[in-house]
Amino acid sequence: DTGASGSAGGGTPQRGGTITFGTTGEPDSWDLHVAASSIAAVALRAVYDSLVNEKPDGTFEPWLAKSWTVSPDGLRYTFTLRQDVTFSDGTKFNSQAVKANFDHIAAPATASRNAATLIGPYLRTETPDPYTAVVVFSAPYSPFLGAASTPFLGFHSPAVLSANPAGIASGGRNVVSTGPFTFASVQAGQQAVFNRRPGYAWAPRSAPNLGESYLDGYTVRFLPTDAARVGALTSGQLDVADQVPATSVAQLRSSPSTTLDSRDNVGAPFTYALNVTKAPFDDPNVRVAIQSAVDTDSITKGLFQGVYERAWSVLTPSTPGYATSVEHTWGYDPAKAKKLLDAAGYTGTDSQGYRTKGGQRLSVGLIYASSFTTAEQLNYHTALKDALKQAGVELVLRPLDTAAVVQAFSTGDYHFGAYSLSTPDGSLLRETFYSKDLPSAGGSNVSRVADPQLDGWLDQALATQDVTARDTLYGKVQQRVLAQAFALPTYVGKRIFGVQSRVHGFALDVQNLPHFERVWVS
Amino acid sequence: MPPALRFVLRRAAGGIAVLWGAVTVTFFAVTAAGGDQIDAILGPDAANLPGLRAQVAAQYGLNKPLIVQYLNRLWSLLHGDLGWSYQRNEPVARLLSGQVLPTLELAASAAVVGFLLAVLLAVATAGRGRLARGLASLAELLAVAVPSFWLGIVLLAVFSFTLRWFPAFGAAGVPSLVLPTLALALPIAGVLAQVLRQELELADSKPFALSARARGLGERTLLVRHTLRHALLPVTTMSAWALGTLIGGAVLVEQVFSRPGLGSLLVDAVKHRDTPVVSAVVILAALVFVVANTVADAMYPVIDARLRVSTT
Amino acid sequence: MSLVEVSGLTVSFGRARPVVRDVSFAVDNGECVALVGESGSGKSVTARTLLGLAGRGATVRADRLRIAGQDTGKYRQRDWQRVRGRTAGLVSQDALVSLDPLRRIEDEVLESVRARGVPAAERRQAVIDALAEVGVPDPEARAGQYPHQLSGGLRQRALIAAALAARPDLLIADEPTTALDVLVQQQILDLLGEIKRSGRALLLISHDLAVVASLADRIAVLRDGEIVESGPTRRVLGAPEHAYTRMLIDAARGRRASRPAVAVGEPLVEAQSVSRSFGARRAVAAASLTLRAGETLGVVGESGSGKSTLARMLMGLTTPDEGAVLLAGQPWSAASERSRRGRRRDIQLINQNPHAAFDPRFTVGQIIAEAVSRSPGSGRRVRRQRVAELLAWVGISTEHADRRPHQLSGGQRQRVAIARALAPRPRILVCDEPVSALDVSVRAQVLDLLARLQSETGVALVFISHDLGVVEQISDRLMIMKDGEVVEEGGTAEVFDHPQHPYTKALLAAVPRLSSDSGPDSADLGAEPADVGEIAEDGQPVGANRP
Amino acid sequence: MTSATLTDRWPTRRIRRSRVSGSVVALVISGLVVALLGLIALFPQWFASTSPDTDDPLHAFTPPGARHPFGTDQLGRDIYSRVIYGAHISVANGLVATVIGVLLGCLLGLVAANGGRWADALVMRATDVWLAFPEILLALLIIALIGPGSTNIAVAIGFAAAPYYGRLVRGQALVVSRAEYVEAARVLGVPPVRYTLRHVLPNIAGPVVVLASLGTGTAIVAAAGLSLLGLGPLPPTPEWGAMLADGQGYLANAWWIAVAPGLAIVVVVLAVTILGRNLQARSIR
Ligand SMILES: Nc1ncnc2c1ncn2[C@@H]1O[C@H](COP(=O)(O)OP(=O)(O)OP(=O)(O)O)[C@@H](O)[C@H]1O
Ligand SMILES: Nc1ncnc2c1ncn2[C@@H]1O[C@H](COP(=O)(O)OP(=O)(O)OP(=O)(O)O)[C@@H](O)[C@H]1O
Ligand SMILES: [Mg+2]
Ligand SMILES: [Mg+2]
Repeated sequence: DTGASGSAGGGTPQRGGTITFGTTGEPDSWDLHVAASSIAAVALRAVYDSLVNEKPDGTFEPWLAKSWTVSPDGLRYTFTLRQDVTFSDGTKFNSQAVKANFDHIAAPATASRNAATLIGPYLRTETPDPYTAVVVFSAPYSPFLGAASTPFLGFHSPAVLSANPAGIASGGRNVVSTGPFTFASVQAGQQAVFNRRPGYAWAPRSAPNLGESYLDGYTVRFLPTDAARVGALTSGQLDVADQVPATSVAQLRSSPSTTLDSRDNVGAPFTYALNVTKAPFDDPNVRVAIQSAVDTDSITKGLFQGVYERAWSVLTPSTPGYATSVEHTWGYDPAKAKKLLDAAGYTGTDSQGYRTKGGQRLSVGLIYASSFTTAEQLNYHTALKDALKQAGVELVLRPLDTAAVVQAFSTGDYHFGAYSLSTPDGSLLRETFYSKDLPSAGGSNVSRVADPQLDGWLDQALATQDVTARDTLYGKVQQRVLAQAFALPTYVGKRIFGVQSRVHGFALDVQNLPHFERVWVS
Repeated sequence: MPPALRFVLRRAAGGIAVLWGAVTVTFFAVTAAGGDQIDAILGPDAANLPGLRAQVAAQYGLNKPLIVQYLNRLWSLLHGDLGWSYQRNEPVARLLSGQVLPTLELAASAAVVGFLLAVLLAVATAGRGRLARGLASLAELLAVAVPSFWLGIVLLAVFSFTLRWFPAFGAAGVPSLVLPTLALALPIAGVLAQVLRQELELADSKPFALSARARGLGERTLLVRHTLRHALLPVTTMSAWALGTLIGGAVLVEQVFSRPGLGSLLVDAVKHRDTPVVSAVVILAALVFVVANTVADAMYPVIDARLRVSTT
Repeated sequence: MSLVEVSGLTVSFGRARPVVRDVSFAVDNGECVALVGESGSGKSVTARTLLGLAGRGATVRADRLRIAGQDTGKYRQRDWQRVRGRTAGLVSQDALVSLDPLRRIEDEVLESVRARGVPAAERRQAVIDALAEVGVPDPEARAGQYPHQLSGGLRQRALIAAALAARPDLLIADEPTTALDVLVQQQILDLLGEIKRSGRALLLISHDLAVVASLADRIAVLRDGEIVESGPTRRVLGAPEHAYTRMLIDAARGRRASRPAVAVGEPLVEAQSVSRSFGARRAVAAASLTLRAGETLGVVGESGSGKSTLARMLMGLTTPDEGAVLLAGQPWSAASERSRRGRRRDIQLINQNPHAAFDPRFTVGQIIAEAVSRSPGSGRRVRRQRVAELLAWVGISTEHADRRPHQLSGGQRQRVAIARALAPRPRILVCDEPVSALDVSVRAQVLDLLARLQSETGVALVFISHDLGVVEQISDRLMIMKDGEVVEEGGTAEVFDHPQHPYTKALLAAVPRLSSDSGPDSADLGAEPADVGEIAEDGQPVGANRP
Repeated sequence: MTSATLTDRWPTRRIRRSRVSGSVVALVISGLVVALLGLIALFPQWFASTSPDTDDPLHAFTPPGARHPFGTDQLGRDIYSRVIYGAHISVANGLVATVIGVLLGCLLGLVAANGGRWADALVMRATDVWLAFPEILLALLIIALIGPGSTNIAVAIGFAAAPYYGRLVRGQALVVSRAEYVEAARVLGVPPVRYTLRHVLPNIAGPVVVLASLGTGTAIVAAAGLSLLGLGPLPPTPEWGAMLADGQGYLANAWWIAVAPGLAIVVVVLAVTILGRNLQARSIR
């Protein structure tokens, strides 16, 4: 765990100063209830508070909620709220504010992209008194505490919500919340500026800084080009660079003025889902052949210069619920791929060296949204294409605009879909392999698996509050997914931050989000 | 009305007509090809929610007859309303206002640097010996052949990543302007220097240069009083071309240097098919072009008296 | 002490043969010396060398080159700058473009005034005076104008003013009248005469002996970079020693052709009071003419008088607004192009600028062959033979057949044009200024060729020119045009000897000619221009519509 | 008469003759280089050492050396071979764009020159508007409408360049059809079809060919630029602009990835430019 390490040391915190944080781009929306991208969460974590705080060990502690209880049927979460919390516009934080916000997330008009998923089978919020909020679900929803600890379920000021909810998306002074910083201004395509919120005093108990932030403010700069971000860090234009590319790690390590702070991604590694409803991926032989045809080890090592590890499972190793038992149960085996494809009937060869069956080329398509695909991912697509070509399988890359990707995902017109997801725990497996969680229903079951066995285990896992039992069930799921080759996990990305040595206390929480209120500069 | 004023007014009217044409063409091109405008507005997740489409169509006026949409567009453009960005959900005018300055800064500094470099190079080498002119024209040819975006990449690799003399990104202050300016200015300087030198030599070989020399004028006086003015005339003609190159080049150079500006905004908008932003930038460019052209046209008679009276 | 003393002057460019070789002459104070010779003979180079402006890459060697008594052998740029303007002023060759088009007249004159060291306060007046001195009317207003607002004559005057304003001891005038119309030419020659009388030395350069004869005290004849003959004007003109000088004198004197009586045949082409306007401008107004087999009709008029437009109407290339052209008695201008096409070979055209009339991609052989193939009954072999025949006839050797037009000299090009015009065996040949662009010696050859052509084939000629001397040599009848109208028509001798119209009179009077005893004292400079109105003082550039 | 025609604004038209590009030696060398490039573009397999898209991840980011003259990229592919194969795509892009531009331009120009006063006015005003958009921006707008990809880029660039050719063709057509040598053919009774074929078209074609050869260089650069913006062909296509875009991300640790394709562009553009200018110098005489 490198989360608290890195640049934590260095004497007593000093007040004052600002830092510049370079990230990969601009959020799709500054309204966390709407936004899909994690950049919004990174930039705004220090502007929003959550009901509860997830600690490094995976347990939760009070934050804006002093305490909470869950009804035995798992349908009702009752939060008792702190009474000293105010929004930066002066509005009091109370149960009405919770209700207004959660209703806003759930409302279809909000067109929420991430928060609506996080809030699960939300029914309503009851407000028996100003400081008690009861969140009611239509079905048991055990991941809710985890969800509530993310900034996506943070709180806008009710004043803003009633006056100008659409304006929140454009950021700046429209964003008003309870956190240790306020959103001062934003310049599209360039940067967003945040200032210290005076009088902040409701940090979670385990936080290193319980009061106002040390920094006067921080600036988030949007720098999509990896090279520019790294260059800016080395030249001192940035204090912290987000998402340092693996290929720059060696160079930055040798630089005395910067340190690196890295975390394995939590959630799903970069994974290719094989659409089992679409021929030839309805044939397990073909799927396993594909799985065996790709040398993820070498590709990952070369492309990322040994900085990233290859993935063994559809969860990353640091995700709660990861099953070490799947390691080394599958992998690159060209002979096996050959045998399986022969068995599947693809025995012919055409002029370009691709396998054929009945004169039909073995050709599959990979769809992706061109505007949301990073260079690293695109490189992996390219490598996959070549690896499959070696096995006689043609891979057609199909970059689409976002709407078309959504369309294809909902109709199932694709062979491969690629994703990497960040979710704090194994519940992700349900989202990605549960039969009802098809993309058209808002889920991420891109493999379109409808497997009674998986469904059964996942249902049980959802219902149980027993962590060990749940992890066992998740283990079974992972084993089956890989044995059936529903998906091809590739590499475990790392979130690598480059930090100037004058910056202290920069650390990521369990959700890989920075807490700027804990940072100070010398 | 004095002829000069009438001339300027006529040019201005022509410019406005061109601009109107540009707006019209963009509008109809966008509507003709833009069946997926609503998809673009709704974005990935909401695109398939049923009622929403009609709602959005109504909100953006996309349900009205084409001609009404067109007139609305003209009307709002007249009021400085450039439309609404689908992708960023913001007025385009506001989006642009934040990005115009860095681009302007870059284009202006590249224009000035390119022009000065060209004049220096041309004056220093015009009419010199074979070697000097050979070297100069080789340099110019190279400058012309090297694409500004690649030049930018090389400059970055050398001066920013290796030598660390200049920052790698951003639009803060003069240091961050140096490399992009060079990348943009050198190719233009190459072309301009070629033209300038040829025109200088051409003017120098004209009979009036001989008679000026025969009057006892020194070389420097001849350059300042006579030949340079002649050489600058075609450069004025080329200002429109240079401007187009500057704007086009800025888009790419900004991308290479991760500079904020219209370029990055535009490219982003193209990728997301945010047609209101794309057409606004394009129209803005056309506006700048038309204004610059009109100014250049109005400059001719100032520089060249032969064009003052229209005898034909 | 001579003002200019040159001996053994040799100028070369690069490694090529020297363009001026072993030239020696001298100009004394108050004297006028003329350098005469055809294009490319090295006149201008010699003149420029006297100012240290021989040109880029020039190598100048001389046994002696003294200006105002000083040896210029060791002169640097700075020393030359002192000589230029102050000791010797230059009125350079291309008068119409020798003033900077971007600057006012006064700015140009001012440069010289300043060089003379006139105090700032008096400069403006000095400029006006300089302009007035050379006879620029209303100098105050003219000073503020740009060259393009001045007629050719005024521009030439302004240029002379700019040269004189520095008060040079010597004025070098390089072809001061070449680009000007006859009447204006006369005025400028008068001005130069005045300058000479005021005691200034003149070095006058021209290709036309007649122009310099009246002014020069001594003449040097240059040919191919060498002085072939020099001496006092009277001697050179009266008793030329060199054959080349004699040819120049012949060309300048003009020879009335003693032509056989005109065979009066059927009218071949007839223009019946044709008119043509371009916009508001009347290019040709109610002109009539008749051309019969075997005769030559000369058409004369100054630039813009409508000669070419008339020719184009005869050719059926421009349709008359009014009137009609008949070809061999049949409608021609009124006929459709389709019906004309077959008859076109009967009437052919030779242009002033043959270069433009050849497709640059074609070789000489191809150009002729195209014309030949239009004539009937020609197999490939016959055609090739005919091409060779035609080229031989106009005196172009067969090796030139593979060249492209730009690889030929001006005279050769015009001959190729004639050969092409002859190919379809026309009955009428319209020649629009066929020799204007050619040198005197070449001009004579082409004119001879045309005369021979006519006597051998009996073709009828329409011969257009602005040069009376040329027309006189070749025409049976003359037509004088002014502003689109035919002002006079008649037999050549009749028109020359008894001109009726005042314009014709003025025109004839203005032609500098050599009488047998020409010299500075007896020069027949002609009378003052008769009442023909000021020419082109209206801001309309003279010669602007010349190709 | 007030301002030069817009065709004049294309700077290359103004460039008459420069020392470097004016000599016969330069003509021969640039001609040979262009021919070699043509060969490379047509038969990359003769020149490349390996296939352009075979990965060798374990040898990713190898600097230039004996085995890989231009080094390897992030997937261990041989950059030299990719540059060679890229010639095929980039040169094709430039040519397709130019052909589109020339065809469209010829259509416009001929309509304007021969279609009467109204057609002329209409076409000229249309090109006015057309030219008011900077080339790259117009191409971007078109791509925003028709989507990215190699072919679309070529179409967009060709479309954006068309008015330049249109103006040139119109001007040429007007000049040539009024030229005295065409008139001379008419005087000889040569029928219109024949003199148009023999004299008019070939003389229009000359300058168009010159401009097209210069324009090909411009088009190749523009196409690479648009690919650099990520609007080009799909990976692993070895298009030069796309390779530049790849390399841009690794400038700090593997500069050679971006350098090689850039150099290739420079060489091609230099060759066609020098060739074009020589042709021009020759045709202006
Ligand atoms: N700067 C120069 N460089 C090279 N050759 C030159 C230069 N100036 C003149 N010449 C050549 O020198 C020769 C003489 O030229 P010059 O101008 O003296 O002739 P000219 O007698 O004045 O003829 P024209 O009557 O046509 O003016 C010509 O062959 C010309 O081509
Ligand atoms: N195609 C045309 N369009 C407009 N004006 C014309 C045209 N052709 C001739 N003109 C005008 O008609 C008048 C007569 O021209 P034309 O060419 O017949 O004169 P010219 O006597 O041949 O003169 P030059 O000696 O200069 O050749 C001139 O003022 C000319 O400007
Ligand atoms: Mg001369
Ligand atoms: Mg004429």
